[in-house]
This record gives sequence, C-alpha cells and structure tokens, in this order.
Amino acid sequence: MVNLVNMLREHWVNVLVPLGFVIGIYMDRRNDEKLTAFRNKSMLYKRELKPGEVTWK
Amino acid sequence: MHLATMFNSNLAVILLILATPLLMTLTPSPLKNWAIRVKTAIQTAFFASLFQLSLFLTQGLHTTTTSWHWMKISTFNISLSFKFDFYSIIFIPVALYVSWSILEFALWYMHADPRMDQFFKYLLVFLITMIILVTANNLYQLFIGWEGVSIMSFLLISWWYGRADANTAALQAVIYNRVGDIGLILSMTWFVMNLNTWEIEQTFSFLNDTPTTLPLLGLILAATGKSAQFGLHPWLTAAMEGPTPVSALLHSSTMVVAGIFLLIRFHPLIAQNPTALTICLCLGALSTMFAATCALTQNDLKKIVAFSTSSQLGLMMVTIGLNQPQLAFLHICTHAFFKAMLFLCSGSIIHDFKDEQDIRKLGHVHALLPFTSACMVVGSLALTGMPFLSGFFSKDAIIEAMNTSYLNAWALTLTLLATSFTAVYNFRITFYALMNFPRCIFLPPPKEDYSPVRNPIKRLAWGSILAGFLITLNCPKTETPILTMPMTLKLSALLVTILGLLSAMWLKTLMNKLPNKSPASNTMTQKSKIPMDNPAKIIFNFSNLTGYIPTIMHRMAPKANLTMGQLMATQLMDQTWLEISLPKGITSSQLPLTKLTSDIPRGMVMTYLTTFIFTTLLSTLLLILTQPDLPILT
Amino acid sequence: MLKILIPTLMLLPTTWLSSPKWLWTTTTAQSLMIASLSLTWLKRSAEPGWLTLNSYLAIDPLSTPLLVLTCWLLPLMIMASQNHISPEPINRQRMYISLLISLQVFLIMAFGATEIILFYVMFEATLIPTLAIITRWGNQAERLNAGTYFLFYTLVGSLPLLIALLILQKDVGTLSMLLIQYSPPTLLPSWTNKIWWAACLLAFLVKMPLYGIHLWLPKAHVEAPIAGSMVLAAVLLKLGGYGMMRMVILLDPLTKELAYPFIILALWGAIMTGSTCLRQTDLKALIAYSSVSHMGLVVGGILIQTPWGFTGAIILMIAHGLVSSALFCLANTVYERTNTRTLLITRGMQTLLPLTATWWFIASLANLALPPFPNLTGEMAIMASLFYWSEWTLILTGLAALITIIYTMYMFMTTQWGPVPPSMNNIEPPHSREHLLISLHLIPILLLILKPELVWGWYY
Amino acid sequence: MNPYVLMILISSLGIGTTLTFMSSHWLLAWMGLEINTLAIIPLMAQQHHPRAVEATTKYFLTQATAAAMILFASTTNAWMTGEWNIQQLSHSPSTTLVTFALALKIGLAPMHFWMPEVMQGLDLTTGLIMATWQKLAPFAIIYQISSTTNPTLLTTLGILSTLVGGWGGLNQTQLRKILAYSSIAHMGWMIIILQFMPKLTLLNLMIYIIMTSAMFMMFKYNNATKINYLTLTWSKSPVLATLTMPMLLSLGGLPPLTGFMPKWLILQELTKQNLAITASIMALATLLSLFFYLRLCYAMTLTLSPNTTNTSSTWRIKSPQMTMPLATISTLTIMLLPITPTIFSLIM
Repeated sequence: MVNLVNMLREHWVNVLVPLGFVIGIYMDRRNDEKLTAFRNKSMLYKRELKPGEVTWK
Repeated sequence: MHLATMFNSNLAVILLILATPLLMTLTPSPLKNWAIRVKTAIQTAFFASLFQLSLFLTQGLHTTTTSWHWMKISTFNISLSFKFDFYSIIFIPVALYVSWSILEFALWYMHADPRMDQFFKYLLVFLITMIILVTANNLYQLFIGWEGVSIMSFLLISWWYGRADANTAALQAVIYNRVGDIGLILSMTWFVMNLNTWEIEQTFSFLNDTPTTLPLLGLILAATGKSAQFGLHPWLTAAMEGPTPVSALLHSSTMVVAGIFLLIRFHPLIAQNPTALTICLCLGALSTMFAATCALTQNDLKKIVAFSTSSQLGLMMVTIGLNQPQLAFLHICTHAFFKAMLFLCSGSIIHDFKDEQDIRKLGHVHALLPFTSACMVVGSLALTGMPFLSGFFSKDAIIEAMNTSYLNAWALTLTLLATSFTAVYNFRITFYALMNFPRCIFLPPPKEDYSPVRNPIKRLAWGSILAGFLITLNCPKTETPILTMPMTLKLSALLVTILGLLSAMWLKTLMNKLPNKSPASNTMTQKSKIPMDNPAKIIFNFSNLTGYIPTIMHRMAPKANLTMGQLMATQLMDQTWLEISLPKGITSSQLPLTKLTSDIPRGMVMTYLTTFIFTTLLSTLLLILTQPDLPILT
Repeated sequence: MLKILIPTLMLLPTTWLSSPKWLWTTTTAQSLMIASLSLTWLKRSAEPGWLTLNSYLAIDPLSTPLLVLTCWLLPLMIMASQNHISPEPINRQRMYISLLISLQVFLIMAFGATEIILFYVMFEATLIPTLAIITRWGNQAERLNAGTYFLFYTLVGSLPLLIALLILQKDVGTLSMLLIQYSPPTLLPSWTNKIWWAACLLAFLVKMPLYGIHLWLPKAHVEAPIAGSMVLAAVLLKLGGYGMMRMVILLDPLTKELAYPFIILALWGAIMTGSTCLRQTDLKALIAYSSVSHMGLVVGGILIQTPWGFTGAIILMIAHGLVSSALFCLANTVYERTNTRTLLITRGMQTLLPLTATWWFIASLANLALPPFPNLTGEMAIMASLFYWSEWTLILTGLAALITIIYTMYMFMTTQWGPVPPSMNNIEPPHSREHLLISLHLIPILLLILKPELVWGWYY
Repeated sequence: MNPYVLMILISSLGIGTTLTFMSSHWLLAWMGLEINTLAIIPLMAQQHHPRAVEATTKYFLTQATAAAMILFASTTNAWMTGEWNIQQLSHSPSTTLVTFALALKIGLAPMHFWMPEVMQGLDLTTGLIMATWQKLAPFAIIYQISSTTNPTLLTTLGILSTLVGGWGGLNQTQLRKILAYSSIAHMGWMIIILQFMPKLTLLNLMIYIIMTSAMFMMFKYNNATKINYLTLTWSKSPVLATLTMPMLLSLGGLPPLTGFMPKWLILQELTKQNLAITASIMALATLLSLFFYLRLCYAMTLTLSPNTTNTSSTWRIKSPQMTMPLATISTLTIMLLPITPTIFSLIM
C-alpha cells in the first residue's frame, strides 16, 4: 500500500502530458466542429452533414 | 515458371545470397568462421549467376525491368530499374568469380588480422555496390553504386588505419574520385533538365535533336576519375597502400573499370559525337603511354602492377574512342582475370618474403615458389598479349581495330609504344623478382602449399588462359570486323611486343650501368650530385618519379588550396573583413558617439539650461524663418 | 495542432513537478511520446494545400517536415544534455529543460503560423531561450561575445523585416498566408521596392546564414552547449529557409533580377566556408562552417525559385538538420571524454570506440551527400535547378561538393584514424544513451531514403 | 521624516498630477505641475546626502525653468489668441516653446542632461517615482496639445532621444543612470508617435511605467545600484534573477515580451503614415539600448560560477520586503503581449 502511494507520488506527473493530449484533441475537435458549422452556413459549401461529420480539415 | 521472370529474378537471388552473411551479423551472438561463410556466399552467388548467363547465351534474353517507383518530383520519376544485357550479364559472373578467388586468398592473407570479419564485410558490401552499378539502368541507381564503390575503396585502402600513408592514400582516392563525380553530376543534371529522365535507355531516344557534348564531357570526366585516366591517375598507384586482396579486387579488376563501363553504357550517345570520341581516344592513348612509361622504372612490385592496370585502363579508353565498346568490355573481362591473378601472386610473394615489395631485393622466387612464379609468368604473358592467352583476344583485336581505323596517328603511335612497354615492364618483374639469385634473407623458407593460396591462383590462371577465348566465342558481333589486312598490320601488336621484349633483354645486359637508385632519395639529400644534363637521366627521373605529377598535384594544389583556405577564406575574409565591416565596424562607429553622449553632461546645471535655451531659441528662430507670415507681435 | 502544442506546454509543469530522480526519464519519455504523435502529421490527405487545423495555426506540406523535425529533436536534445547538466542543482536542470521545451513551443508556433506576423514574433521569440542556453550554459568566457553576436546579427536583420511586413500589411491589407497568395503585392522595380525586397529577405539570410553575414553562427555553435548546437543547426537555421520560401513567392517579379547576386554570393560562400573548414582545428567550428556551406546551397535553391530548387532546399534542410545535429552529438561525445575539441588531440578514436566510429562514418557520409542519402537528393535537385539557370554554376556547386568531401573525410580521418595519442588511453566507454541518441538521428535519415516524398514540400 | 509631513507631501504629489490631469486651463495645469514639483523636492532631499541635495537642486532648477517657460508660452498664447484652453494652443511659437518646456520636463534629448544626474542622486524609491509618476503630468499636457505641435520637431526630438538614450546608456555602470537613459529612449518612442496616434503614446507610457517599475523594484529588492552588485542576485533570489532576463529583454522590446507591443504598434502606425525610414531608424536605434540591457542580463542572469555557494545562503532568509507587487508587475512586464488586441481596443 505504501509502495503504491509512493509510486503515485513519484509518477503522477506522467499524467500531465497525456492529459494535455486529451485536452488538445478535444479542443481541436471542438474547433473543427465550430469551423464546420461556420462553413456549413456558407452558400457555397452548404450540404447535409452526417451526424458527427466534420468537414473542416 | 516464366523464363523471363526467372531471368529477372536472378539478380534478386544473387543479391539475397550476398546479403545473407551481412544479415547474419545482426544476430546477437557472433558467428564463428564468418569469413568463410562470406566466401561460400560469393561462390554460391557465382553459380547462381551462371543460370542467368546460360539463359542469356542460349536464349539471347536481355531485358530492362522497372520494379519500384522510388520518388517523383513533379513530372520526373526515379524508379528502381535494372538492365540485364550483354554487359551486365557477362560482368556479374566474372566479378563474382574473381571475388570468390580473391576472398579465398584473403582467408589466408588476412588470417592474422583480428578484424578479418570486418574486412570481409567491407569486401562484400563493395561487391554488392558493384553489382548495383553494373545492373543499373537508372543514373541515380548507378550513382549509388558508383559512390558506394568509391567509399568502400576509401575504407579498404585505409584498412590499416593507424598508418598515415594509408590514410592519405584513401583520402587521395576519394578526392580524385570526387573530381570525377562532378562530371557525373554534371551529366545527371543535364539529363534531368534537358531530357527529364535518368533512365539510360530513354536518354538515347533524344539523340538527334540535342547537342550532347556537354553531358558527354561530364561522363568522360567521371570515367577519368574512376578509371584513373591521365590527369586523375595518381590515386590508383597510391591505393596500393591497402591490403593486396583489396588491390586485386578493387583496384585492378572491378571498381576501376566502372568508369569505362559507364562509357560503354552510354556508348550510343558517344558513338554519335565525334568530339567525345576523339577526346576518349587521345585521353586513353595518353594515359596508357604515361602509365606504361612510369611502370618501366618502378621498383615496387605492386606499383608496377598498378601502373600496368592504369595503362590497360588507358587502352580500354582508347577502345571506347575507337567506337568499339564491345572490345573494351572484352578487355575489361579478360583483364580482370589476369590482373587479379598478378596481384594475388605478388601478394603471395610479398607475404612470404616478410612484406618485402622491392623487386631489387627479391629474386630467385621461381625456385622457392614455383607455382606462384609460373602463374605470375602466365599472367604477364596474358597481359602482354601472348597469342591464345586471354589478353590476346582483347588486346590484339583492339590494336587491330586501331590499325585499320582512320583515326589519329598520334594516338596510335602512343598506344603501340605503350604496348611494347608492357613487354618491358613485365620482363622486368620476371627478371628481377623471379629469376636470378636471392638477394635477401628469408627465414623460414616460404611455402605455398596452402590451399587458400593455390586454389584461387589456380582458378584465376585458368581464367587468364581460357576466359578470352570463351567470351569472344559467345560475344555477339554487332559490327563487322575487318577481315582482310596486311600481314604487318595484323601482326603489329605481336611485333611491337616482341620488339619491346628484345630491347628489354638487351637493356638487361646493360643493367649494371642503369641507375637503379630511386632518384627521390637523391633529390632530397644530395641535390647537386644529379647530372641533370644527361637526357637518359632526365627520362629516367621522369619515369621513376611518375612524371612529377604527384609532386605537382599533391604538393602545390593542396598547398594553394589550404593557403587560400587559411589566408583568404579564414583570415582575410572571416576574421578580418567581415569582422571589421559588420560587428567591429559598427561598434567602433558607435563608440565616439557614446563617449560624446556621456561626456557632455558633466553634472552642471549650466549645461542643462544652456542647451535648453539654445535649442528653444534655435527652433523658434527656424520656425519664424521658415514661416515668414507668422503673426509674432501683431 | 493543439494536440501537440498543449502536451508540449504540459511538459513544462511535468518538468517542474516530477521528482528529481525521475526528471530526465520523465521528460525524455514524454517528449518522445509527443514526437511520435507528431509523426501523424506526415500522413496527409492527397490535396497539397493547407490543412487548417485551427484559426491561427495550420500545416502545409512545406511546414510539416520542419514541424516534425522540431518535435523529434526535443527528446534528442534532452538526451544529449543529460550528461553535462545532471550534475547541476535540480532547479537549474529543470530550468534548462524548460528552456528547451519553450523553444519547441515557439518553434511549433513559428512553423505552424498562418499569419506572417505571428511567424515573425515566434521567429524572434526563439532568440530568448537560445540566448539563455548559449550564454548561460556555454563553457568558455567567449560565450558572452557569441551570444551578443547571435542576438544582434539576427535582430539587425529582422527589424527591417518587421518594417517590411508592416508595409506589406499596409499595402495588401492582410498578412495571412492563406489569403496573401491570392493578392500578392504588385511590385514595380523602383528603388523603394528593391529596398523593401531586401528587407523582406535579409532577416532570413542572416538566419540561414548567407556567406558574409555568417559570423555569428560558428561562434554560437562553438560556445553553445550540445543542445544549443543541436537545435541551432537542426531547426533554427531552417527557420531562415522556411521564412524565405514563404516570403519569396510574394516577391515574385522583383526576385528574378535581384536574386542573382545573392545566389552567386551564396554559392561562392559555400566554397569559401568549405575552404575555411579545411583549416579548422576546432571540431565544432568545422561542423558549424560546414553548416554555413550547406545552407549556401539552400539559399541558392530557394532564390532560383523553381520547383526543383524549392524541393531540393527543403530536402536538404531536413537532411542537414538531422545530420549536422548528429555530428554535433558525436563531437560532444568526444568532448565529454577528452574535454577538448581540438582535432589534433582527439585522434584514433576508431581503435577506442569502434561503434561510435561507425556512427561517425555514416554521419560523415550523409554530410558529404553520398547517394542515396536524402542530402544528395537535395543537393542534386538544387544543382540541377541552378544548372538550368546557368551552366557555369556547376563549377561553383561542383567545387563546393568536392571541398565538402575533402573536409568531411578529413574530419573523419583525423578523429577516427591514425595513431592513438597517449592522452586518450583511459577514456570512458560509450554509453547506450549516446548510441541511442545517434541512432535516433541516423535512423530517420536512412528511412527517408525509402520515402523521400515525406519531406518534399509543395511539389510532391 | 515625519509621517504627517510625508503624507502631506505624497498627497500633494498626487494632487499636483491630478490637477494637471483635470485642468483644461493653462494656468491650472501649470499650477498642478508646480505643486507636483514642490511636493517631490523634499522627498528627494530627505536623505541629507550631498548628492541627494545636489540632485534636488538640479531638478528644481530645470523644472522651474520648464514651468516658467510653460507659463510664458501659455500667456503669450492667451495674449495672441485670447484663449486659455490647453487644447486651443494655436499660436505656433508658443506651441514650440511649450513643446520644449515639456520636453525638458520629461527629459527628451537634447534637454535630457539633467535626467541621469538627478536619478543618480536619488534612492531607488524616489527614483521610481521620478521615472514613472513624474512623467504623467507632463504627458497629460502633451497629449492634449498633440494636435497642434510641429511634426518635424516631434520627429526630430523622438529620433534624437532614442539614439541618445541608446548611446548614453552604453557607457554606464550605474544602474540608475542606465534606467535614466532607458527612460530617455522610451520617451523618444512616445514622442514620435504623438502626432499620429496620441493614444499609442499613452499605451507606451503605461507599458513603460510597468516595465520601469518592475526594474526599480527589482533593484530595490537587491539593493543594487551598480552593475556588479547584480551578480549577487543569484544567491539572494534565484527566481528573481531568472525572471530579470526576460524583464530586461522586454524593456529592450524583444518579442514575445510585453515591451514589443508598443514598439510594434508604433512601427505599424509609422509605416501607415509612409514613414518607413523613420520607423527603421527607430527600430534599429533600440538595438543600442538592447545592448546595455543585454549586458545587464549577462551580469545578472547569464554568468555564474558553476557551483552553488554554500557559504552565503541568503536566499534562505525571507526578505522583509513585499514581494507581491514585484511579482505582479514582473509578470505584467513579461507576459502582456498575447493580450495586445484587448489592450489596444481598451485604449482606442
């Protein structure tokens, strides 16, 4: 038990970068959705989107 | 299976067999007897290559395959493509056969070397790059092989890397080769920019409408570098610093002919360009003559053989100039056998006589090493063009073709003279090294009963005797040979050779009067004692010091270059002008202003107020003057 | 884009919060993870245009290889510095790693920027961490001078660029790379426009560096600690090339007549710096001058403005980035053992460190552009495009290639071959860390042989 | 000093400036300036050190001259035009005179000579007031008369100040003098943009005050008045030593630090006015200043013996000084660039 706590104390920082990655992916995706919505309002590129489809890439 | 597929995949099989030992070194535990495995692999590869050869000979198959699109810039493609035609299919078995023998010899020659495995690995990599070179149909691929062989030669020449001489020789090789590479790069850039292709076959289809002198000059420069033609030749003799198997494999039979091989590959282009042909002819004649002259007075056994290689390469170049690529190729193949054998024999002698290379100190070898001496003589005879040995079939044909052509009499004379010199220096080796009395102490007496010594030499001796005949027999004739000619012309090669031999034997009787001391040592120590007015002596010095070219090229050029690097590039530009003009200059221009700015205040209220008053008054005045209608007091 | 940028930012707290024992392990592992994630950028859709990942940051085929190179280099820098930084107090180690990480952040933003002004700001921003790395962790007293040279050369070049960019913005109304290519400024060959042209390129020419304004580079390289040299050679110089390629397409009609003296100067510089290399006694200075020489070719390739020139330039930049960084690492392994960089003292290394000699050999071969290394592909493309412009340039480029092989082989021979001086008898054996470090440099180069399209920029 | 007196003085200091801020009448503005000057004089001389007294005297004389000149010019203006309003300064000789008077007050080249000398005589706190608060009142007037001033004059003053600020600082080893020259250079930037976009002048002043305060507080924290005192910062406060480098570079205007923001906007405005050459000169002149900031960086942050001192571990002792303002302001000094759009829209 103590070992586990010690290990946690020493290695919890390893979570940060993956966490950043998750946040980054989330923000990227949200950004894509926002830009997709924006794009889908234009007359030129407007079309029916499948659920969850992202056209901005 | 389809015949053509088998034919094409043969190269893959060969390369796979050759690569197996290399891959096996990646296993964590080191293998025992690895070197022997390499030899076996090459042996197997040789037999495998015979399959393709037999298909070629029986069915007359020759193909070009494109297997993999490698890269692409806009419309320009580079793909891996191989060409299996007369040249590559004949050359691969020859190269494998020669390397097999040489590697077997190296098993004995290098057995005391702790890094023998590495040595074999280098040789193997070299062989693979050489095969890539000859089979390439793409200039880029060819360039890979081209540079690969020169880098492996760099490593192998400097095998004993603790020696400064070996290091400089390796550097020389790489530099001279690189000068040639500039030529190759020139042609490659020309081809890509003008024809948009690097496929060798495709370049020929643009023949008629574009002037091709420039790329051909590039190719000739490339060949000059790689095949040690006059001007870029010194590296070849310097390369003799490497172990003898290296000299035998790289610097006589395979790598050095790559230049000639390149020209053979591009022959359809060269054939249409008289300028290129003439350049080849003259360059070749000059090279062969020069190298033969230098060979005459050398005393180092390996050096003589090296110069003879250089001379033969010149002869091949002459053949290219004669518009006879097939003959040149034939000479490449036959030359590979007897030159490799000569090197192996000299290696055997040198090794047995405790690393004694000076022919003046050898002697009586024929009694001590009868087998080696016999083979050496066979090699020498083949080299001089003794009828019905290998060399005869190529050399005689070349000189015949030359005699019957309308080309340059000057080049012809030089070549014939060089041919007679061949007899002279070969006689010289035989006479000094093999015959006569022993001139040095050798303990224990040399032995040659080891099978790794005898077998390779024997095998190559068979090659030197038979190869010419076999290859000529199977060589498809593309041009009609001239069938009738006067007797003297037909026999001229033989005649000049015999003439050379006779004069050499006559000279031998005057031997004691010949200056047998190397002038190099004289010039260093007692300059005044050489009578330079004696023309014979001048010629001797010229020949013995190899035309003073190493002195000029290896002292003056590097000195000039390094001086320029030091004085101009480093000291004058970087450390002086660029420093002064930018950083230091700006600094020193700012310093007075800085001093001025910090010196003026002096801590006096008077200064402050004076400047204030003056500035204010001055500006107001200026303002009034510039605006005369200003209402000041109205 | 954010999926790389935010983890990179998170590396900073990771550095400061991880326990001292695990500091180097953690940062190396995490940054390597980011680097491998960044490799996904290389897989892109068929269309060659911009891949807009975000409102401010985007990638296109030109910036992708440079971005990946940037990410790839961080773990390598951390690994390379481990030996000489780890004896320091823990906070300084953390500071050092943080500087390296911040450099990566700035570089990602510079290469990914879609606004030229954002690129400019980040271009300048990289100066601060680099300056700190050079002058704070360098070894000799001359490092201060080197830092000053570094900062001031770059700034003198880049302040006119700022003005030029602002003028551009005034004239065109935008500085977005996405938009500006559709409305490039129309340039009449007036004096004003010529000066503006020079101002646009000067910053990048200093950064590359062009011969004549290169003095800062050898100084900075010689004085910088290993990570500084690595990042300078591998990425920071490439900022110049990248910026030039972005700018030069906007300057089109003027470049045609104005670029020629610069091309010739660059090629002449390649020869001159090569000659300087021949006389260098300092290993790092030699590698630094060799960088200048190679960058001369890149300048030529960019200014000639043909598809081949651009392709060659980007390939050569990437390949040179990896190779010169590898060479600096190798020089550092020598330096850490012998405490000297003088070529005459560090001889005969092959006898002592045979595997390292192999690394030296491969790196030297790549440096002298042996086929099929991507270096050759790049040089060849540049030479071809220059040759097409004028056949005489081949004399210059060919001579440069010749000199390159001479000094590279000279460097290899002097360090690896020859007798072993007695002072080197009991040097430390190589660490696995060092072998890993070098192989992580060389493996990408070797793999790029197989698929060079990854770094071919626009003209794939 | 007696706390009551101190309070009176400080409040007068505030009142003087505020008065100038609020007034639209020349006399009132002048009065504010005078109150301000009179209030700071005792503060300057509170240490009875000859240098302080000398500095006070010099300061008083120059400020009095400037104030008298302002009074004279505004009276002339009122006489000529019948208008006491500050913004109605339409008589051009009086405008010139006012400009020069104000230039003397804020220390623009070539009227800058008093500035380093006076600064050198003050302690760091008063120096801070001198370099920041004392600039506000003159700038309030400058801002108001910006539309009527002579553009050539302003450009000349601006370029000259930037150059002199750079050159003067190069030769100094005294930190207060260096900061004085840095102030001169920054004043040059503020003046040059005055004619085109006075709001940028204010923005620049704001950023300058933030940065200079950070520097003064940092020096105060270290009790450093000479360059070579700075080398001890590492042992006192390593974090501060590290932060000082970006702070100094920010003062030099290097992106991506706060100091780049006003320079960027000013250069942008100048190029918009087709003054690219002026912009280039200004930009390159900052390199002079950057050189001595860099030298400070070298002395303070970038050079250090490789081993830690184990004798004087002063960083273990908590300093009695307040660190919160320093922390805040140094953060502002370093990190403000990303919010440029916000600040820009705030002042516009």
